[in-house]
Amino acid sequence: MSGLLTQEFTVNMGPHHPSTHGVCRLILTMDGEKVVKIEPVIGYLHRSMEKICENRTYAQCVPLMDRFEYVTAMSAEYVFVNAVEKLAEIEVPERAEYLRVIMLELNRIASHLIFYGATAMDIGALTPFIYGLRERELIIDLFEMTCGQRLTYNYMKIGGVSHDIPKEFIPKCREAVKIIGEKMSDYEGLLNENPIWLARTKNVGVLPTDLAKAYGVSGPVLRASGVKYDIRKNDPYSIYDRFDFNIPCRHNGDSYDRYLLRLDEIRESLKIIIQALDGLPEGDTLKKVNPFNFKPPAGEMYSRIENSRGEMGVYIISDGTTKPLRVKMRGSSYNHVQVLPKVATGVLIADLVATFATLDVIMPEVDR
Amino acid sequence: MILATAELIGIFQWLHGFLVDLGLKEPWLSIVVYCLLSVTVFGVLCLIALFLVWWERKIAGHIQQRFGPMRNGWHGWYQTVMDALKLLQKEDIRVDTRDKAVFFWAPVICFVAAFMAYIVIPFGKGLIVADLNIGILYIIAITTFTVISLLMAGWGSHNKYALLGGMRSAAQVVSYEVPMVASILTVIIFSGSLSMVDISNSQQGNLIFNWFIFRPPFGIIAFITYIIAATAEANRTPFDIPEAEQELVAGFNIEYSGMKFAMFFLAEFVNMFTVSAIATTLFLGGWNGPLLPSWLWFLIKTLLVVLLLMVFRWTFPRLRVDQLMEFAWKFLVPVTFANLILAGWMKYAGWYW
Amino acid sequence: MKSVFNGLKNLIKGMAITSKHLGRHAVTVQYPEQRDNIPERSRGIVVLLSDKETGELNCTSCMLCMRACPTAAIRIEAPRGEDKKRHLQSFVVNHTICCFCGLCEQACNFTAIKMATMYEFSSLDKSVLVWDMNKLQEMGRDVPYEPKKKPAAKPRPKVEEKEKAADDKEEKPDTTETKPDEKTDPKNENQTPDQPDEEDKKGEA
Amino acid sequence: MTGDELKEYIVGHLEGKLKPLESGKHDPLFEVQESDLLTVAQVLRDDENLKFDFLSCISGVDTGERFEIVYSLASLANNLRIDLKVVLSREKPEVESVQEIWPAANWYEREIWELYGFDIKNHGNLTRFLLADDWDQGYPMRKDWDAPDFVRFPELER
Repeated sequence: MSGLLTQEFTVNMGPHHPSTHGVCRLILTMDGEKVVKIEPVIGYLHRSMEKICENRTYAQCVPLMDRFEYVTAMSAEYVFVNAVEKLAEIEVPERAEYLRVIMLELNRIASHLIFYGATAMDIGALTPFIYGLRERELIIDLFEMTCGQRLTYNYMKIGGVSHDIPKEFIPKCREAVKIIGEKMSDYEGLLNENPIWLARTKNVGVLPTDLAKAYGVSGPVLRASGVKYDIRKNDPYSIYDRFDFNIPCRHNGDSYDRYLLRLDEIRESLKIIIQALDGLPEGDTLKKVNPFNFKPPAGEMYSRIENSRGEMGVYIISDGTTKPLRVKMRGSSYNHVQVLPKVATGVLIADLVATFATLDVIMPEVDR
Repeated sequence: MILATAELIGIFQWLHGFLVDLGLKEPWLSIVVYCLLSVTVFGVLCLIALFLVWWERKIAGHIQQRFGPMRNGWHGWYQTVMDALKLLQKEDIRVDTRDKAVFFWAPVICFVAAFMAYIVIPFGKGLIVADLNIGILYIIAITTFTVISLLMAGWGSHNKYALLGGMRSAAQVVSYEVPMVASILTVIIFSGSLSMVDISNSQQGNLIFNWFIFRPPFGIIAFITYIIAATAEANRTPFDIPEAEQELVAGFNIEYSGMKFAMFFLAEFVNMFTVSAIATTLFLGGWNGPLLPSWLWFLIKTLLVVLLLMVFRWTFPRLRVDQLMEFAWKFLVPVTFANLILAGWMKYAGWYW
Repeated sequence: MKSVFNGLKNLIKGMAITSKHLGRHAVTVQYPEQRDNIPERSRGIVVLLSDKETGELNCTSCMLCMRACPTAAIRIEAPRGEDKKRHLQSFVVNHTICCFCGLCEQACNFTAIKMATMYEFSSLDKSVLVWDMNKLQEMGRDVPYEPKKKPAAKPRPKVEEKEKAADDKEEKPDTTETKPDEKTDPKNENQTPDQPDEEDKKGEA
Repeated sequence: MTGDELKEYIVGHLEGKLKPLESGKHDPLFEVQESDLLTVAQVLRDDENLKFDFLSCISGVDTGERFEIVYSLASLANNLRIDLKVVLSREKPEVESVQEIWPAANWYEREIWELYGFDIKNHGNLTRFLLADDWDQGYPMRKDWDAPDFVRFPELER
């Protein structure tokens, strides 16, 4: 084929391409089907959240955090609230901590279910998407029952959680956990051993350990590359040190490993939820903080948690007034988009889509 | 050429007599009769295509534990009719930089080619427009026209996604033509004829065990390879890379809208019905079956094959383009040719028949 | 050869899973005719609640909700009258910029504002979604609620008020709203909350 | 290593190059001179007992009086965390790029260049990506940034 004269051409993939998960735009230079160069263009969802935070009181920032990462809004709220609580040294009631863990883990499962569906959809299987959303709906119903909203919860408050759970929450939650546990065999049966799925994901988009570390890749993507690092275990926040769960870890760093790892994480999260439900104490759920006059002492800190995509952090500087001086949000997708050109250059366009899907990027986290 | 039909013979005789009474003479008589037949087949096929669109949506809905269309009529039975009407009213958006003639003719060719195959497909005992003695060859030739139209659509749209889709479809259809023909040839070895009617007739009797699919092992292997190749031929998942909506957005038909899009869309479903009808005729005994009228048997069998293709689509992920080609050339072609040669040798040696 | 059969087996396994669902009942509902149950706490549109007996608004124009709102969707005008009390003149909720966070409901001490479970208020005209006081009151007429604390119809000693509030809270542990430092009871007009900061909302965009 | 040990170790190891700040609440926070940044970063990454090979985040800060840039670092191998702060002059804020040490810095530095206007030396790819391509309204994250009319909503200013 060396004698064949070919010409590279540019394809604009996005910002409203079906498989760029929101409004990411990739400028691809292609040689036929082969991607020669990838240039991610972000910023289509830029809402200058960090600037808005500087003009809001701490309590008013929390609903904004929902918009930072709307697939796992609980964790986005939690990371901010957690940082403020650490700054102001507020003791959170025990029950509230348990509720937070339950909500965070439920939300992690919901996010992984979306990942499962969306990835399958990007690789061409349409049905898993609906199956994933079907079980996610159970979780979303639990959230709505508790805090009244399905997507942007505003559940975490500085000093606790906004609502105690209703009576029927615990039986419904146990039922949802059971159903999801049962449906896992369906999910795995559909894709895990499917030869087409294996062909499409095995050894596709391999992210070596060194590259992953260097580019600040975190969460399931990092663990699939062989680094057993989970902030829930390594730097425990909230009450995660009380629960017994494993950190799944895989070593190939390809799309298939990233996919399997997330299914494993669903199982671990189910374990945590059951333990948290068993140990749920009675008591208050909110330590009273005046939202209008809440002034954490001056200071600064970087607080990080492990959300479903990786390390989510917030660098917060308080100058002792009612409004934060600086809120810097760190979303793991930012690094995942950044590493995409390193992983996916030189592959076919279909592999690019598979890689992008298993990196599990969500754009509001990137653009903020 | 057979005009007389088992069930509908009365109507045709009446029609024939009516036209003769009008004073029509050959060749005009034949022309008018064939025109009427074609229009009938066309109408029936349009209905079938509309039905298939609805059915696919229902199957998809039920597989995914949804309802699917429910609004228009009982379980939305005329939903697709309304969709077609809607598409008719839509603005026909044309890209300024398109290649005008190519852009216009692509959907037309696609549509026509999809329907032309039905000239030789026997819907029932004697229910055939024209029983060509090279029937199956004619079908293979005519269905390949589709690829030209897809390539034209890809080129004429002046869109890189569309072009990629068109190129993919050309590569795919041409590659899968080879194993498809090889598995069809296995059947021709069994039957000894290219005529669709002869093939159907040779599967008559003995309940269902005369069907070519039950001639182990060659029949079943040929059937499986044919179904795989046919799925690719009809551009359906897991071989739907020409329109791969997650990669190429919609592939070749990305720039088409309104009725032109509808023509591609209907042609796709007609193609699906075509490959299923061929599978029925070649492997599943055609119209043969006990008790029920022949056309009903044919329809039931064909729809079952269509159902299989639909379950494929709603279960499997999509193959990558290079894997698709590798699968065709490195796996399907050797298997089908080995199957063909062995079957021919067996027949020559007279071990079976 | 083995891998071919294994692959085929797994393909069929996948198809068995999807076919299994073919006969099952749908989990979705046909939306306009059938509806899912909306939980009590669901946060829909913002309404103003009225006293069940008198039909008067519960609002005491303390402006807490207006201060709590992160998007400035609530606009209250309540100038002081001759009796030095605030008189509610207009209460406008702009639902086009409301982010349904529920902070106003949590800030209110008199169960005057609530996010009702109603939804479906889309319209072609944005101005339809800016609701004034009458509309808000009308929408909130039939919304069931449990009063946190009775609006002080007539001045009472301060201690009593606080005890009452404490009692109410014990009865209903759900109400986890915060008690602001500012004395917002109407009888303490002299210590009404500060006007919201006239902050330059530069980062609004 | 606990926080205090870590603080002692780093201060002892990088004598005079960094000084711990009290304002850091949860994890150790150090102030580094801009000129020392690269050496300090190199040591932090390569020292066997530290191995800060994971750059979590780079935050630009405008306190109103001065500009700062904060590097949040984590060590995956030794499970440690620190923050590094560099104070920049308000007149001519510029800082060396740390891309050589942590490639992840690329986009974070681009973002800071775009939103704060700090000059990142030796970055190589300082192009707009968060703001509009034709943005010419200054650096929006600075405290003294005056919002242009088109981003103001008078009805929101109560």
